[in-house]
Amino acid sequence: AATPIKIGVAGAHSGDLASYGLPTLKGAQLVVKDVNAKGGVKGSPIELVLVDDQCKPEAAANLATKLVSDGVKAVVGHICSGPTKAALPIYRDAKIVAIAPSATTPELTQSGEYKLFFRTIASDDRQARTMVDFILNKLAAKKVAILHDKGDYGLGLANYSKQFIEESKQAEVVLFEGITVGQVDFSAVIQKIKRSNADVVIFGGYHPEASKLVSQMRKKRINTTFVSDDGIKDEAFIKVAGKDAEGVYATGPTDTSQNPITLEYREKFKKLEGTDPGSFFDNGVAATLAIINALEKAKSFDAEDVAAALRSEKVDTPFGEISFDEHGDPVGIGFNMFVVKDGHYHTAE
Amino acid sequence: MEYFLELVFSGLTRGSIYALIALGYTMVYGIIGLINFAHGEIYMIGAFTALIIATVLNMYGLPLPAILILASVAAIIWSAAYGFTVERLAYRPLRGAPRLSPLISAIGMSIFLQNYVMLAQTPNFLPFPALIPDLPFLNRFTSMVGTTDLAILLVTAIVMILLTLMIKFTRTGKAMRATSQDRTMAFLVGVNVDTVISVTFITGSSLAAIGGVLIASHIGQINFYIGFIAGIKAFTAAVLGGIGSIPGAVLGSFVLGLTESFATGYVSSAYEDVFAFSLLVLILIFRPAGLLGRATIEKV
Amino acid sequence: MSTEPILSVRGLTMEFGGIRALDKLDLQIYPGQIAALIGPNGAGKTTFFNCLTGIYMPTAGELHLSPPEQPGRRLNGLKPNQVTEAGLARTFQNIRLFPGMTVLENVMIGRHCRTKAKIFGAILRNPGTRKEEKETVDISMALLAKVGLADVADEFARNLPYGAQRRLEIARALATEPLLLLLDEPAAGMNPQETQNLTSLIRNIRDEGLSILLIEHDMKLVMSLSDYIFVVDYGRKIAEGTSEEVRINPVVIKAYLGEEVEYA
Amino acid sequence: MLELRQVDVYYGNIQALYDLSLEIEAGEIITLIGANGAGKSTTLMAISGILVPRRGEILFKDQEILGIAPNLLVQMGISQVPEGRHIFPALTVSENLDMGAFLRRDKKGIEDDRAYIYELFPILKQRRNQPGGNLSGGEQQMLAISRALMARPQLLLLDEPSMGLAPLITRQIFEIIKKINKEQHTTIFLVEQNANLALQVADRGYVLENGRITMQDRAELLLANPDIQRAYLGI
Amino acid sequence: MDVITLKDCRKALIAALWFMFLTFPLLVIKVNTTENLVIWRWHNLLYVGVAAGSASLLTSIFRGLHDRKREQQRHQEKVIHISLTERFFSNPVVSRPVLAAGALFFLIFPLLFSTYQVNIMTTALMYVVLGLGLNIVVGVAGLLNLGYVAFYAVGAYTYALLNMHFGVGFWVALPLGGIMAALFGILLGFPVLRLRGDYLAIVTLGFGEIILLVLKNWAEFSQGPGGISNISRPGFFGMEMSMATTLNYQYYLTIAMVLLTIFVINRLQNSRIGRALFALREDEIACQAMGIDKTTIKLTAFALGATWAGLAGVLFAAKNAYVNPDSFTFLESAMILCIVVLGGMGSIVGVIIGALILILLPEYLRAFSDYRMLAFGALLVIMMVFRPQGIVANIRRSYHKKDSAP
Ligand SMILES: Nc1ncnc2c1ncn2[C@@H]1O[C@H](COP(=O)(O)OP(=O)(O)OP(=O)(O)O)[C@@H](O)[C@H]1O
Ligand SMILES: Nc1ncnc2c1ncn2[C@@H]1O[C@H](COP(=O)(O)OP(=O)(O)OP(=O)(O)O)[C@@H](O)[C@H]1O
Ligand SMILES: [Mg+2]
Ligand SMILES: [Mg+2]
Repeated sequence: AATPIKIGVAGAHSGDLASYGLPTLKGAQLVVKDVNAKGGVKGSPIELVLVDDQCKPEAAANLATKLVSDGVKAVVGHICSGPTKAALPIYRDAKIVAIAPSATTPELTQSGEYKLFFRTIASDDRQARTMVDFILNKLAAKKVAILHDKGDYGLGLANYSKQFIEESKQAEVVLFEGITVGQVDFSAVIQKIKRSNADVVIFGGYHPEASKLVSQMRKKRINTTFVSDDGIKDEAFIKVAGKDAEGVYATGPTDTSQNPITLEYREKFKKLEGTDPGSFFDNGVAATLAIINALEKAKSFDAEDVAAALRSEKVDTPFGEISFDEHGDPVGIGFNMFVVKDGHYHTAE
Repeated sequence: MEYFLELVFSGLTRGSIYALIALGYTMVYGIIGLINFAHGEIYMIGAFTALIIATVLNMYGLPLPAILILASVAAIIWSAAYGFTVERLAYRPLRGAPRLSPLISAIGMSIFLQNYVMLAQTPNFLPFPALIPDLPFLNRFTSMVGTTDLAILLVTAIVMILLTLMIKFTRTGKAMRATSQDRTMAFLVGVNVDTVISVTFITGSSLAAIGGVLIASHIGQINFYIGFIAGIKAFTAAVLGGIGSIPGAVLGSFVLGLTESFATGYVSSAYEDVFAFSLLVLILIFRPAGLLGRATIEKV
Repeated sequence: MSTEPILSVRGLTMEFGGIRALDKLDLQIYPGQIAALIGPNGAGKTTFFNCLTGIYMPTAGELHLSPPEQPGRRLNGLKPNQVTEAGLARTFQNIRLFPGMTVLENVMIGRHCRTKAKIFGAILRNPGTRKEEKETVDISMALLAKVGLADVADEFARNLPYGAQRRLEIARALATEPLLLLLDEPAAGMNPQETQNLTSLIRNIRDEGLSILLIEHDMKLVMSLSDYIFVVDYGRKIAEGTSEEVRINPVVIKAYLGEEVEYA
Repeated sequence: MLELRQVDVYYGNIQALYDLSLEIEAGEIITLIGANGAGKSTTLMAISGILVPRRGEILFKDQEILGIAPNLLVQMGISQVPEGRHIFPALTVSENLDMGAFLRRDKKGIEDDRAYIYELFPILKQRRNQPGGNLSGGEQQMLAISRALMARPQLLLLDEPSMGLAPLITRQIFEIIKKINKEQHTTIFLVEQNANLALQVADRGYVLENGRITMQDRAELLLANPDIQRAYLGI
Repeated sequence: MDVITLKDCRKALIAALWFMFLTFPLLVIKVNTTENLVIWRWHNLLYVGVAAGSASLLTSIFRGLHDRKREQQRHQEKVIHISLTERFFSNPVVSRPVLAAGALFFLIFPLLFSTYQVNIMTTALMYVVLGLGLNIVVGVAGLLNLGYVAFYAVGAYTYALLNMHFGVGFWVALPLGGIMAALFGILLGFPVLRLRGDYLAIVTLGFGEIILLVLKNWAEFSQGPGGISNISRPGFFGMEMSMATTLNYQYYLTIAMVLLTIFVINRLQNSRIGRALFALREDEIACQAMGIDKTTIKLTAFALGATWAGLAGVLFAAKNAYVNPDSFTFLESAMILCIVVLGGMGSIVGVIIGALILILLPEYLRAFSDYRMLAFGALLVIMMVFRPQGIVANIRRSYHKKDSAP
């Protein structure tokens, strides 16, 4: 048989952040299973090399060299931005294409340092732009409180949001606070929100903190509109927050849940695991599909060629047909605002 | 003024949450001088047990108060059993070992229990049912203090008083104090040291379980990692109050909770932990044994 | 003795909360003397040592040490380590060795304040440091030989029997090159035979030019060794004098010795 | 009352007692004398169950007690005043005494005994609310002895009770030992450096050398023995 | 004496039943409250019972054999029992070739293994430096420090920031990182001088958290949680190097660092300063009474320990070319502490072995993916229970015999 083509899958697969890394891993495995069933890429089967960086930069750097020495042709990953930053120089030097499903820091692509890096998720600034436009234009917010979880992702979003709001001069940022992840009680910060008289709260971060915040706000009868990011656009958020989730806004890729590819893979996942896939599942599937498509279409497996193919060839993914711009950011993944209604996310008008 | 009061209540809530966990820390430390890093995990296990039992009972359609009581009792039983077992397996064989060895054993236990629960259940956050019903008469004050906050405050106060009385006046309490000061001598006056230590772990773990149920109801969600973060803060509070002292643990927790609350309210929550730990350092500089801790008597 | 006292204490008072452990104590010790401090349990003897050596901060009083080259050095307010450097060394009533270190190392620690190797010296091990290190070992071994512990030099201090631990404490204190050696119940826990050996050891030390102040309840040892005796009770000096004078002093007999004393 | 048969005790891999046998009749005072490090304290710790002999038998009132937990031995009537006093430093003097009576339930009796002890050692009464750790060495020794008496033991093990005590008090302690032996019929096992005094109050004595019993006899004969005089009495 | 007695069997049965009870809610019932699902996994009960029972039996057998061996030894009269490690190190005929083989192995390591292996070995070696540094504070001076990683962070950020703003190179930054960390060590040392034991532990833990929070929140200074990327790798006379060469170079650099650390710490431990540190651990009051200035010696301990963390930090920043606050969490401090204690407090060889085991083991346990951390936690407990003094118990040097030898 032909020697398999190796593709690395890197991310948090164990530990407390596993819930962000495992969906991508499962997505990649499902895609590869299909591809291999159809005969692989250019006649060679795909073999996944899984590495678990637990979202730790130093582990990511070590594991990147592992992937390099294992001879992978491309990497799907990493999940968190920090590890991605730590690993990218290694992939660059070793000439390997990396495509991240969920690393959103703008500078990864915009710095122009990493020509072989791509991602299937919008960068923070685009997301913040969507959020800010929505609250200014649709919600007509005048006073905005911005919270973040002090993390790379949350803080990045919060900073861009603040910047955009201030530039727009249509509203005022009345509060800018970092909260502590894992804290048992947020009532002090909630009192502060109340006192700031904000009409909208923007939160940059992930769903566990978001649901705690929302629940505790609602318990204290504070009904300020809550707007957050892709990190909470996850059914898990609604399930944990329950009825308090109603009316919460979250940005996310344009709703493609009726897209046949999305349906197909979600169905497969559900059959396999018995639950709905978590966040970034679609992104992971998209990244894997994109890289396999590029390998198929590229002149050779050389990184330059694969990268060129990623840029030029359109590919069908759960987000519809996408390709990548010269920086490596996705073209075709639209961004929308969603709102929780009756226990589900719906596109907000 | 109203804002100030709101912050006070928020600090008290947070403080009593810390206190419920800190009490167990302080008891175990008091008796065997061990920073029981696995204590946070016992609290987490209490919360999980309550969640599991409550969910099962809910399927059988029991009324809410019955579920609350049964789930709490189950949480106490199993947390106590875990606390007991952890001591037997990981700490008892290490009596008389170099001082830091049990600490490493405790860290290992903490890692083990976290991963055990993660693998046995799920790494994801699970919503915790609202076991404590909202009391209507509190509605007017909800902006300051909700039902769960009140429940936590009350339970903390009761537990502290009962424990203090127990340690001061009961035989078990005396045996605990003697054991903590000189284990050999405690044996020589007829104290069953092994039993006393087990009782201490069981009591501390039961408190953690109560904490687990209350706190999880308050936060509304749990995962396998909640014990670790809460545990570190609770331990800080115990030290602040004077480790080994029961009222100290509670006082330390309130001081810590209030500091964090005011730091968030008047400065910024970004640095709340910086304030908390700076306060700790400051207090320890002036009172090296904590707020209520008695300076170790060193007569030469 | 007409020379300057090597140690002079005036009006020393120490209070713990309500308890007055020392009450305006005065005392002088002259060079080359073996002086003893005796008194009932809880009279304040150990407290006196603790005040002298900077472990407690006395409530009132003046403490002066007079080394030949620097007469009248005030000890008040010095930290324990500075007191030791100034020339006062002590042993402890409840033995305080470094139990996890070897016997030799215990004595070598005593040399700390008389040596100077710094971090870089230690790393580079220049000739100066090496010489100093060798001296430290030699002096320490010599001291161990003197107290009869040379053959257990590599034993952990904690494994020594009680009496040997007491002798090790003396060797360790001697290593700091004191002018005045303070011994707190050196014979406690020793049998008469061992006490006799201790007696000659202490005498030898004095003969080498040190002054000694000792606390002891073993009257045989006190009476046979001391040139001068101070008796305290309730923190106050109730008598002083030579052993002959003290022994027959009715106040001392009543407070401390009891009737029917017959000590050689 | 108590019998040790061919007991070997080790610390880790170091042997401290060799083939040690001794016995005490009820109501007797016996003393064990020996140089530093001979193994006297080790013997007491083995009887109290803190150290478990690797070989041999220990019988208390004809019952095998080897391996029984120390607290149960206290319940059976064995109390010890350990070497180094072991006062509970943060408990007050009065609480230390309470701990001595930990297994007793007769409130009245406890109070009587406490009063009796305060009579014996008035200084302890003065200091009753002070933490034990602050006491002077001699005061602690008095407290340690008192604490053991509070248990009303049948067999009292005393490890160097006179250490650090003023001559007056030392004599007083030995009076008390004789007294409780007479009045309360407490059997006493006395380990003492002050062999002279010890042999004066004891009925019989054992001599321990390097972990082995080398001699045993009636106390007055030992007192008169020239070898003993030279080695242990300093005459 | 039978290998298994009836008593052992009963004990095993009780253990089995107890653990079945203990694990019942968590292992048997799996709830998914988001889906309102309850799954019963009765088979787990069986596994737990069997596992607990056999574990109990095995310990009984093990203990029985151990006792029997001891019994036999006693009859053979005085077999002086010296631990294996002690025997190993006291006998140069055995230890020298083994040590030489070890040295050779490390020297040619990059020739034998893939770059990935080299890379994780480099990481492990960095932890050796960290472990040895912490060992000065915890193992030698007895000051429990739970925030050691703060100094590591200081070193790493010193290099990262200097490199980012001023283009300072690795070799210049290396000593600067050490010095900065030492200063922070003293800074931490001052307020905690009066604290004892575990009070110290919690303050140092707090100090670690404060440094971490400042790094996270003070973005103008530290670039916040995003971290600093593109830090220059260590240069070698300005040569251009390929990826693999760079990694190998870093490996040898780290080896050199480890050797330097061992050399310095070994000399320090056996010096006047080292003895004073040991004495501090043993008895603070007696230490002062011997004329040792407690303040100076404590600060020295903190500064010395911190220096090595700072140096390791610079090395870390250079190796990863990227730093962010996530690398400096409390767990990292705990890990380094585990290295020190597991290896054997105060023992250099022990710390080296401890670091290699604790850092390499999780890497190789990756095969067990999910069970990796579970096994790791259990291992820490088991190791401590069976060998509380650590893998290599500390052996104190004998001064005079050596000096009297020719
Ligand atoms: N740190 C302290 N706090 C409170 N009281 C103290 C302290 N140190 C000593 N005392 C009290 O001061 C008195 C004198 O104690 P000290 O230890 O000096 O007696 P001493 O003369 O050495 O007696 P002994 O011969 O029994 O050792 C005692 O009554 C003791 O209780
Ligand atoms: N914990 C220990 N570890 C190792 N050896 C010990 C230990 N305790 C005592 N030993 C040794 O056991 C022997 C007997 O000690 P023990 O304390 O019983 O002597 P002793 O007769 O009571 O002496 P002393 O008169 O000094 O109290 C001594 O050689 C001592 O060094
Ligand atoms: Mg005294
Ligand atoms: Mg003894």
